[in-house]
Formats: sequence, C-alpha cells, structure tokens
Amino acid sequence: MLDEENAPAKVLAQETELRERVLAFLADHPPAQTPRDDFLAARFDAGLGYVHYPVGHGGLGLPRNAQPALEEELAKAGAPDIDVRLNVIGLGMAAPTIIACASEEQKSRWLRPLWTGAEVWCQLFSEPGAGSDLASLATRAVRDGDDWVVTGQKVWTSLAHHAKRGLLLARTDPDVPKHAGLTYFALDMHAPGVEVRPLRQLTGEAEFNEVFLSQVRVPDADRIGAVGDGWKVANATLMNERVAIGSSRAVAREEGAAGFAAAAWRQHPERRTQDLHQRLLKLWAQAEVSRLAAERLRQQLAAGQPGPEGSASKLIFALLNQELSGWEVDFAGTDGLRYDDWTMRRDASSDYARGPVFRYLRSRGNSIEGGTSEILRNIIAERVLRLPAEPRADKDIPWKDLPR
Amino acid sequence: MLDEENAPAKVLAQETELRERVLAFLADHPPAQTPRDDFLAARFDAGLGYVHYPVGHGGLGLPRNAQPALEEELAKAGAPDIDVRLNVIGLGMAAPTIIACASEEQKSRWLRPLWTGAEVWCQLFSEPGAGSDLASLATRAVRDGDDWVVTGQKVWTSLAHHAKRGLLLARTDPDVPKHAGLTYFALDMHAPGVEVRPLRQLTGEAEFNEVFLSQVRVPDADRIGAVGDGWKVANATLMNERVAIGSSRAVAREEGAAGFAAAAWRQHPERRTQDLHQRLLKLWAQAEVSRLAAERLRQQLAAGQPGPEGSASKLIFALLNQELSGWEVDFAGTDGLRYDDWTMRRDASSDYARGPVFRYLRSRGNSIEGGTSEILRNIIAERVLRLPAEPRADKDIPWKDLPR
Amino acid sequence: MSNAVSASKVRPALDLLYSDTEQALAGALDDLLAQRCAPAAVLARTEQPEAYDVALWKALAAEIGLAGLLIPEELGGAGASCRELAAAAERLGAHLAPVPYVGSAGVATATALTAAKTATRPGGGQEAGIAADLLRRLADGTVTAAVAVTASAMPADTFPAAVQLSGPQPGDAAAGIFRLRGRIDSVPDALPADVLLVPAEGVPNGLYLVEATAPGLHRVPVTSLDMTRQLCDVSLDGAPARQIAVGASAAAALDAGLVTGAVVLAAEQLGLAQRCLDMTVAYGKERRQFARQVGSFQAVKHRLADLWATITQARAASRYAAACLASDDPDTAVAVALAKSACSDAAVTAAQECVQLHGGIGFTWEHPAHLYLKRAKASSVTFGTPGAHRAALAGLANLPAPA
Amino acid sequence: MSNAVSASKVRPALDLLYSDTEQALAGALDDLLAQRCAPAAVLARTEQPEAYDVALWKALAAEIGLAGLLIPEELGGAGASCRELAAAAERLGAHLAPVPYVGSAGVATATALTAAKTATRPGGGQEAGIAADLLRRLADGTVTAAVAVTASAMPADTFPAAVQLSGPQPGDAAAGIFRLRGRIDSVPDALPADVLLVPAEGVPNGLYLVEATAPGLHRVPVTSLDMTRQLCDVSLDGAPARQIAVGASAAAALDAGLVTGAVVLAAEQLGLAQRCLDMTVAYGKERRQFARQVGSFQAVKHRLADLWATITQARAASRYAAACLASDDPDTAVAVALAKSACSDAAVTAAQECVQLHGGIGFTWEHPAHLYLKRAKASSVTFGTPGAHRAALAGLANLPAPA
Repeated sequence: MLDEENAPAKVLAQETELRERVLAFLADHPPAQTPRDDFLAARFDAGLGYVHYPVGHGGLGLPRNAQPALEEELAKAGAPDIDVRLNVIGLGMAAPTIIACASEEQKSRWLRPLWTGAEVWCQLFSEPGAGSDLASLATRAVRDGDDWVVTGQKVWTSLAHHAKRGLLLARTDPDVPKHAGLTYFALDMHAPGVEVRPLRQLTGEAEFNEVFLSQVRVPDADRIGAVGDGWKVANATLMNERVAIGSSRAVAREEGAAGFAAAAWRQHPERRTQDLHQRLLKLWAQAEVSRLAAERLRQQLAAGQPGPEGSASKLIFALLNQELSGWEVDFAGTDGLRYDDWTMRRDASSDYARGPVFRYLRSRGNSIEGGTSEILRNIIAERVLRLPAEPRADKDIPWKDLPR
Repeated sequence: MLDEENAPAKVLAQETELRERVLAFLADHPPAQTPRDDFLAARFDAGLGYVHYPVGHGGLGLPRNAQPALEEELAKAGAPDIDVRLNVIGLGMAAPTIIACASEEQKSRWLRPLWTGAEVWCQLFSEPGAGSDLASLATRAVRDGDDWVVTGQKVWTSLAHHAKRGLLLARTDPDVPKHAGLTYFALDMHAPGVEVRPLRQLTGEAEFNEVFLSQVRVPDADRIGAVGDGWKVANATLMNERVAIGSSRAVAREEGAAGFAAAAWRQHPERRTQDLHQRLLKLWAQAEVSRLAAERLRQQLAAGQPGPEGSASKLIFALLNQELSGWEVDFAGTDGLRYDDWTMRRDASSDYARGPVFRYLRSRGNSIEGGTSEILRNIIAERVLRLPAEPRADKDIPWKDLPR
Repeated sequence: MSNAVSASKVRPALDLLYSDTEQALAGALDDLLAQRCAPAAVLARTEQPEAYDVALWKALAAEIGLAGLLIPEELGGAGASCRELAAAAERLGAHLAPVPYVGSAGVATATALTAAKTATRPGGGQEAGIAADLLRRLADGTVTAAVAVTASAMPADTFPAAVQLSGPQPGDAAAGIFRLRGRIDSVPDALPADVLLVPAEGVPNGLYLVEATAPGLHRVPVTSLDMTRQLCDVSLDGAPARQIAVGASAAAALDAGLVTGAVVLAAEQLGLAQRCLDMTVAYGKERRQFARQVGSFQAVKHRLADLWATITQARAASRYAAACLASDDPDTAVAVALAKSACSDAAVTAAQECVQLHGGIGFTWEHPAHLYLKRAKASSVTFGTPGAHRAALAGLANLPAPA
Repeated sequence: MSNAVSASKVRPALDLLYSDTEQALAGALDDLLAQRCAPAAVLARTEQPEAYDVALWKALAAEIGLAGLLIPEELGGAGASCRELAAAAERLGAHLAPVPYVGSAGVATATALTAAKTATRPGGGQEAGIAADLLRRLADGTVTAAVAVTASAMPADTFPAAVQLSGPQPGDAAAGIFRLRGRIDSVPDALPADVLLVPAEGVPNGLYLVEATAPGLHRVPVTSLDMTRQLCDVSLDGAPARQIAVGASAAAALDAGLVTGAVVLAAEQLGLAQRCLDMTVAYGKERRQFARQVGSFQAVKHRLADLWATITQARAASRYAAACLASDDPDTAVAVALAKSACSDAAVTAAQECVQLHGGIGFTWEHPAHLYLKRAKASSVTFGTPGAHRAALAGLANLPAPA
C-alpha cells in the first residue's frame, strides 16, 4: 500500500466512487429478488468481492481499507454475504497466494468459486516428519508427461474433508538442498489416491485431518510458480497468514479468554480465594495489555506501518489462553475436574464455550499450531532483533543426504 | 569412598581409634599451654588436620565423615581451630587440587602453611575475554630456562590482595586446540610483575580483584601436573568447588534469604498487602523446599551416593536469593529506595545483613559467579539428562586461529 | 506469637533417601506395570466402560501387597509406613496405572486406621471393631474402599455437610444400622470400591461404613478430566450404614485420610513429572528437525534443565512429607503443604512441557502425553490446589495474612 | 453491580501510535542527550555532590521546552498533552538523564494545573492565582518544582498526614502566610526544586507552596538506590507557605499530580526497558564465547525474544495511558494501573536480563548496566508497585476481592 494511495483527499474520492458503484450494482441485482449464489457470483464479477483483489478477478485493485464502505452499503441493502468461516484457508491463505503467484488462467479458474464458497480450500504443508522444519518435507512429486505423480503424507489439515482444493507443497528434486527442491501445486482433493482421515486431538474431537497421497496425478497446469520455487510461494502463503492475524478487527475488553475467567469470578463469589484473586488480577491485566497491543498493531497496519509486532501477539495470545484456562480449571474446583464428552467428534472445531476443561486442553495447541512458540522466538530473535543465526548444517547439503 | 570403608563395625572401630589418638595428642600438646600457631602446626604434623588428607600431609587418609569425631574431642578440650573463612579457596579448592595432582615435594611445601592459615590462596582462572568459555583464556606462559614467563590479565579474584599463592591457569601452547594448550601453576603472588587492583562491583564495594601479570617469572617447580594438562587439573579444582558446596553442613529453616523476608513480614504488619503475601508464601515454600533438597543432597553424599543435584541447588539458590531480595525491596516500600553507602569498600565481602537493597544487588551476582546459570543449565542438560551437545566449531581448531 | 522457626533448628534431620526396601518395591512395581500397564493399553481403556483396571489392582494387592502397606501386621498388612506408600505411588504415577490405590490404600486405609485407634478409648469399642474388621479385609485385598469426599477436599477443611442421617427404619437400632441421605459429587476412586466410608453431619458428626451393594446407594460415573482416575457422583437415599467413628474421632479419622491422600498424591505427581521429563528427553534425542536432534537446541535444553531442577526439588519435598507422616513428626502439616504444592506444580509443568516439546504429536489423542497432562492437572486440584496448600502456610509458618 | 466491560465495547479506539510531533521531539532529545548525557558522564556524576544535572535540565527546559509541555500556551507553555510528555519521558529514561523532569514537568505541573482550575470556582480566586503564577514560572524554566510526597505515594491514596499547619506568627494572616510543620521522607526530585508543593493535613486539608529558600525548610539528601534520581528527606519547622488549594480541590490536585507521575514514570520505564534490550542485543552480537557470538545461542535468543514481546506489550499500555490522560478518558484509572504495572515489570525484567546477559562485566561498577537496574527497581516502587496498581483493578474492573 503506497503512502500516496492513502492521502486523505484521494481516499475520500475513492470511497465516494466505490459507494456509487455498489449502489448501481444493487440496483441491477436487487438482493431480495436475486438468488444468493447468483448474487455472489455477480458481485464477484462486478469487482465488488474483495476490492483489493485485482481487476477482472473479483476486485478493483483498491487498498484493503476501502472494503468497509462496500460492506456497509451491502449490509444496508440486506444483501447476502459470503461465509468467511466456511473457507478461512481459501480466503486467508489460498487467494493471496494465487493473486501473488498464479497465472492469469489459474486466477480465472480458481478465484471465483473460492470467493463465493463453491470451492473450499485446505493447506497441505506439514508432515509427520516435517513440522517446525517444514522445508525438510518428504512428499514426492515426480514428473510424468503433463502430470506430476504425488505420494506422501500430510498432517494437521483443517477442512480437508470439505475441501475441493489443497495448497500442496511437494519435493520435486531430492538432489538439491532442501529449500531448493520444492514445488507448489493446487491439488484436486477429489482426485484418485487422495485419502482424508480424521486426526483426533487431545480434546477428543478431530478438528484436523491426515491426508494420505498415493500416486495422485496432478496436472502440470495446476502447478503454482516455477518448478523448484515452492519454498518462495509457500512463504507468500505463510506471510499472508500472519497479515491476516494482524489486520483483523478491533476486539473489545474481555472478549477473549479473560472474559471467561472474569465472568466465572463474578458468578462464583463462594469460590474466591486470595491466591486466585492475585493470579486473576495479573492475568486480566496482561490480557488487557495484550488487547491494547493488538489494537496498536492494527493502527500501525492501517497507517501503512506494518511492524513485526504480530509475532509478539501470537506468542502472548498462546501463553495467556493457556494461563487463563489453567486458572479457570483451578477456580472451578471440583467442577473443573469434569468434562462434557470425550467421544470423537468431527466439525466441532474450537467451540471455546464448551467450558474451562475444553479451553485448557485446546489452548495447549495454541503454542504449536501455525508455528510453534519456539519457532516464533527464533523468528523474533533473528528477523526483529537481528541476532546472529545459529550455526546450521542443513543449508548446503542435498536433501537426500540429510540425517533423519 | 568405598562401601567397605563405611561398613558400620569398621567405622566404629576407626572412630574409637581416632578419638584415642586425639586424646593422646592433646595430652602432649595441652591447648592452654601451647601457642596457637604451634598447636596447629603440631596438629597438622600429627595427621589430625583434616583426617581425609594423606598420611604425612596433615591427615590419616580416613573418609571425610570421620572428621566430626576429631573436632568434637578438640572442642571439648578447648583447643584452637583454624579459621576456615580466612582461606576458603585454599582449603576448598587449592588443597584438594594439590592432593590430587601435585608432587610429594609440592605437597610438603604447600599443604602445611595452607592448612594452618599462614599462606592464603586465591584462584587465577577467569579473564575479561574468558568467562563462561574458560578454556579460551589468553594469559601466556612461555618457557625460559627453569622458569616460565607469564603475562596476562585475570579477573574476579577474591582474596588476591591477601594471598601468598594463586592457582594459575595459563596458555603454554597456542598452536593446539584450546583445551590442550593449558598448563597449571601455583603462582607466588608476591613475585615481581604481579599487580592486584580492586574490582568494584555494582554494590559499590570491591569484593574481588583484577590481577595483572607482566612478565612474571614462575619456577617450573611450581607447575602442577604436566605441561598441557592444565585443563584436567583445573577440572579437579572446579569439581571440588561443587563437592564443597554440596557437602556443607545442614541448614536450618529460614536460615538464608527467606529468613530476612519472613522477619520483615513479621516486623511490619502495616506494610502487608495480599499481593506481597501471596508472593511471600510462594517464595517461602520454594526456599524451604530448596533447603530440603540441599539436605537430601547432603544425605546422598554422606551415604556415598553423590548425585548431580548440586547443580540444581546452585541454580535455584541464585534464583531464590534474587526473588526474595526483590520481594524485600518491594515490601520495604519507601525504605527499599534507600541504601547505606555507595563508597568503595574493601573486605566488606557479602555482608548480607546490610539490608534489602544490598541483598537485591549482590544477589544479581549469584547467577554469574562460579559458573553462570546458563552454563549450569548446559551442564545439567548434557551431563545429567545426556541431551546431545550443540554443534561446536571450536574443538579442533588451534587456539590462535579461533575467531575472537 | 512464637517464631515458627526455632523448633526446627534443633530437630534431627529425617531420612530423605529411598531405603533398600522402597527401591525393591519400586523395581518390582516397574516390572509388573511395564507388562500390564503399557501406555497403549491405558489409552484404550479410557474408551472402555470399565475405566479402572480391577484385575491389575487385584494383582498389585495380592502379588505385591500394595493394598495393605499401611496396615499393621497383626491385621494382616505389611506394617509399612507412608514412606513405602509414597515410593509405590511414584511408580503408579509414572505408569498412570488406573487403579484405586490413592483412594483405597491411602485415604480409606488411613481413615480406618485412625478410626480403629479409638478402640482404646472408652465407648469406642464397637466402631473400632468395625474399622479393624475393614482393615483386615483391605489388607488381604478382598475389599477395596473409598472415602466419600469430593475430590477438592483437603486436610483441615471443616467437616463435610453433604450427607446427613435420615430417619431410621424398623429394627435399625437393634441391628446397629444408621440411615444416610445426601449427595457427594466428583468422588475419586469410589467407582471400583466395595465399601464407602461416608462422613455425615449430625450431632455429633460421624463416619459411616456403607457397602457398595447397599440399597439406596447410587454411583454415577462422571466424564472426568482425568480419564485414568474416573470420578463418580455418589448419592445416598436412606442407605443403611454402620458407624465407625463419631465426633472428634470421626474428624481426626477423616483428616488423617486427607493428609495421607495429599502426601500419596504428591508422590504420584512426582513419579508422573519424572516420567514426563524422561519421555521428553528421549523424544529430544530421537526427533530431528533442521538436521539436528531437537534436544540439541539450547532453548530446549535449558527448559529441560530447569524442569529437572524443579523435579529434584519436588522430590525432596515429597520424601520429607512421607518421612514426617511415617514418624508422626510435629512438622507434618508444613511438610504436607510443601509437598502437595511443589509436586503438583512440578507435575503440571512437566506434563505441559511434555505436550509442547513433542510438538504436533503431543497434541494428538494417540500419543499418551495428554493422559499425563489430564492426570497432572486434575491431581493438582485434588486434595487441595498448590495455592490452597500454600495458604495453609500462613498459619503454619507464622506468616499471617494482611489484617 | 454493573459489568465493567460493556462501556468499552462502544468507545472509539484512542490513537496508540507516535505522532509526527512526538517523533520529532524524541529525535531532538536523543540528539541532545547523546551529547550531554553519555553513560560515563552519568556514572561519574553519581559520585559528585550534585546528583542532578541542573545545567542539562535548564537546557532541556529552554532549548526543547520540556518544562512547559503540559502548560497552556496562554501561561507560556507548549500547550501539549500527556502524550508528548510521555514520549519525551521515554527518551529521558533511555539515557538515564539525571533531571527532575518527572517531578517538575510531570507531578508538580499537573498538580498546579488542577489547582489553577479552581479559579473558576467561587472562593478559589487567590489560590488559583498563585498556582497560575507558578505555572508561568515553570513554563519558562526559571523555576523547578516538586510535590513533597514520599516516593511510594500513588493515585487514590488517602491524603497525606505527614505535615500539619502549625501556629501562625505575627503578621501571617495579613500577608496570607501559613506555617507548616512535619517531615516527609524519601521525596523524589525535590533536591533541585526551587519550589515545593506540600500537602498538609488540616480542617480542611490543603496544598501549600513553600519556597526552597524559606526559613524552616530543610532538605537532606538520601543515599538512594536510584543513584540517578536522588531522594531527599524534607522537614518543615514552621516554614512559611502560601495556600494554593484546599479541601476537595487540594485532593484533586494532588491526585492529578500522582496520576500524571505514574504515567510519565511508566513511559520512562518503557524507554529504559527498550534501551536495556538494545544494549543487550548489541552485546550479544559483539561478545564471543566458544568461538561464537553469545547472541547466537538459542537460549539467549529466546530470552531476548520474550523480552522484546514484553516490551512491545508494555508500549501499548504506556501509549494508551498517555492517550487516556490527554483526552480525559473515563478509562484513565484502568489505563494508569495497566501502564504502571506493565512498564515497571518490563523495565525490571529488562534491566535484570541486561546485567545477567552481560555476564561478569554487567556486575561491575564501571559498566552502566547497574545504573539501569537501580533506576528500574526504584521506579517500580515509586508511585505504586505493580502489585499495588493491579490491586486497584479489583475495583476498577469489577473483580472484587474475596469476602
């Protein structure tokens, strides 16, 4: 986002023009008379999907912060909207990657059904042997005519059982160092050889999946970026994950984990002790400060000053969720020893209202998923503080020769 | 210490014999009629200094735990005793090193004046450029006829200004890897070229010294161990430091830092708050548990089961001293903002009764001196838990080629 | 007020090491549990109807004599002390054995032992006889017992008021039968018990023995955080009961049970913590990322070193509490507070680190790390949280709360 | 009781960034302080008789206008707000400038400003006139002031009772002179002050202006933990004084001073924390052990990453408190508690890590690390410890203490 684009006068003119364009669109497609799917498709085609998408692919090439004006006009008119939760990975990670790295033809094929929700996307990066060290992954893609033949195993794949497409990172050249031998694909999740199995977690439910790939044929036309450029494309995906976290909406006091704890405290005077009170005051203060830090980060992004503070947010978010829910279990006393249901569930993803025990258990994952807290600390130390990297032995060795 | 030696019957017989020997000695050297220095010298010569010292060098080659019986008889007779505090490094580190690694001739020269207190010893290991990485030290010793010529700078030397002898570790061969090129000497602190300067610390006082060595001639007769064996001898010294910590006497509840905090709490009801109360309860409990852990370690050593728990003790000792004294400053409120005196003092070593501010400041050193807490954690991880060492680049390179 | 310190200055130190007997007991347990209590089997059982492994418990009771450790030899027990009880608990904790050891061999046995002692007092004969009879049946492993208190109960709590005496039925008085009515939620180790010891409010308060088969007694299993120590809700609807202690003697018996429970649980937590550390260290040597063993990364090493130091400290506290209890030391109350708080904290930290440092796999159902986490967190609340035990030190160590 | 939360849900967010003006101010300060306030000079001054650098303070007041930031333009000040005041405090904290900024431009100025506002109320004319006159003299830097409260005083404390009115001398009433008697220990920034504002108990309580040269006023320097902000003990023995506020208005003026003091000090702590981190990072890149930069060791890196995250959070709290105070926001009390507790904790942690990670050299007198440690620890107690500020949240955030 250039400073120029944000000059106040120019922004105002942009917004006025945008609102006019929405009103014209609404006149042509009255929400009450237009079926939801048709309305959304038309909205996309009119460049009124996400205005920061490119012209011709659902957007107008405007800055991100033009979107609220559009949403406001649509809401006023009672227009249907997309269900962001249904396709979080598609909208949050796949679309930015496609926009940044895919061909025009691919953009045309993928962005419209992605945005409307017709095609759900998932992400096939992590493997049992490649977690923090993602670039060491072992899923192989071997060229065969116009196709690639893919074999391997992926883990921690949310939404895989609903997805039509998967962002796949696979090894196409084991003879070069690990970062250099990777290629990026958009996998058809319905292709033969793709098997999705629920991956049960310690809460009892299966929020994620394992995906087994056995000789799956992927057309070369579904490759994103050049052969061997997979690591670069994957970094675009991961960077967008972080921006998405940072730029989300403002959060109110006690909206998160601190709210559950404070509510419990207020509801149960009979359970209060000085020990629990002191711990709560400390955690409440930390949570509120953390909320202010997130708000400050949001203001930085809005002002075009993106900073590295998002890494601190994720680190502290995990810690606070864990501490607060641990406190909640202690505060609940005997009730904190009871759970609702251990039986395996699907699609019960992260219902934090399930009670303190669920929150305590689920929050253990917050410091693992999406980059462990250990990896985040490495990133902060090396990219923010510019501390020297540790000596590394795996940078210049062919992947196939690395010790496992 | 062999199990056999500790068989109950044998131990009892030993003790009886020892007591008889002491009584005979006391009959020959009535404490009331014998000057202190003469008495101590005679006691040493009779093998009744430290009974675990070798026969002919102040001891009887008995196990360490035979000593209390001897002390008891001497105390009953009102005999003078040595002042351990005066020569802690001599008795705690130099003597065990001399016994383990020095020649018979050297033992005869050094142990008697060391034990009686006539000659104070100090330790010349650390350098400004070699703290945690002691083996990288740069003080050079160059052979010249029957002497070595030593030049360099040592730091953190307690008692240097009182000492007659210094345990000196110096580099005799820069062309081999760092651990291999070191040699160990007993330096005459009164030799020309030895300059001792006070090293002032953040408490204002100078408990330690810097020692500058300029072309100091050390006779080869004062070398301990073979040329190039300095690292091995130094490890014997450091190991004894740890045993000395572990095997010290039993400590009573609240004898240490927790006692100052608890006393303050009891004396000042008007300063009490719930925050400070909760913190105190937690710290008091930790301190008491830590005391029990030290007692358990003492019992292990007494039972001939030395364990690695001493490292945990030092780590937690530092942490607790720091936390408790930090608590004390907070509890003291406005009084915690006042100090007694910043002027530079000598020989005021660690008078912990000087108040909370002194304790707070001095305790910062507890996690640095005698091995930093970071180095201790490395030692625990690698030697106790047997976790793999980090990749190291400095093991096989000649010292002179190491990056600095 | 007298200074809490001075007394301890002159007292001889208690033995904090493991005796040969304790080490032999631990070794025998480890052998048996390695065979009969593998992590996969423990995990599988959590989804079976029987959460407790009653067969294993019978084997431990019969083959190793765990059930009767505290019981005097004249009543058929091993005549051991809380030291051996704690040493065995460490092993059971390390293996997460789903057996009612803490509740039966610890809490219920200590309660019955104290109740039995009232036989020496005037008027206490009948109750003590019932208690002694129970102890004989506990010692030979034919009977498993539990005290019906809610899991968060702790030493020095006020006597529970959840159960009351209800109206007698014809013939009760002659038969020495009392009737109980009430409800106690979240009782640990009561599900596999043959006999419940129920504290009931009355004038005076009393402690009552209820057979598991008694009419009017209902136990409903609870979906529990700790899947390897399932709680149940106990309700009594005029259930017939026999009195085993009354008044001060009932209170003392219950308190003895809870003190023993806290100490045994602390030892179990210690064993669990050590096992979590061992698992994590082993994984750190095996798992590679960035072409290195993850256990070679210094940040991981330092955290594990800190954890080891924490466990080393907790071990001393656990041993001290067991030794105090074994010798009826006047410092027992302080020792219990120190042990339960230190061991609970160590276990929770160790289990959380175990999950975290296993990365993704530690978050899955199939890996046993979560079983340790759930046991650790639940046990830290059971018989008093660390905070509650430290609060007790305010009085015990003369560190009074702000006015 | 109303839920403390709902109000904040609808409120527009305050600006938490640094404005261009604030950045320019910070830049100018950094330039000047780099020249006139090098660590070696700050250290050397701690052993000189004059602990405060009065010449530097005059330069900051005259050249940069720091003394009058809060004072309206019509009284000769800059007409800025607590935002700019806080931004400047960060730089002064980073350089450990030994100047009475917090006490004079912060506490005393905010106190006088609030007192001056009573001019609009009936009967407040004369006192307000004195306050306004003081503000004019503060604004142009000719006068430095301090409020005579003990360092640990904090917002919402009860009105101090250390000083009382004493018997008048002949002619006092006509001249509007009051007499004060009493003693206040450990007052920050009072040593270089030309004027003291003294809260005195009475019926009603009042706030009084005492010239530093007044007979009967004595200031005795205190050997202070914080060597770069020396405290003094103030005693008054019938010293002549002029009343600048009484009753509720005196209480409000004093509270405004302490609120501002806590916020400015929090910002100073933030600047100090960031500087300690920067120094430690720089040392980690420079110092080698084991043939590696010590900053390449992962355990060191992770600790510094955690510290950076802590400071990042504290920065948001500091900015929020300054913004609240600048806009007289109803959430100010919560914001002050958050900022002072978060920034104090961050500063103490940062300074302790700075000493530790510098190893031996960080423990010496010659290295400036200890100056930061002493300032950090002393400031964390000044105007309320983190614990005391968090305790205030119990009421402010509807998290009531146990009954």
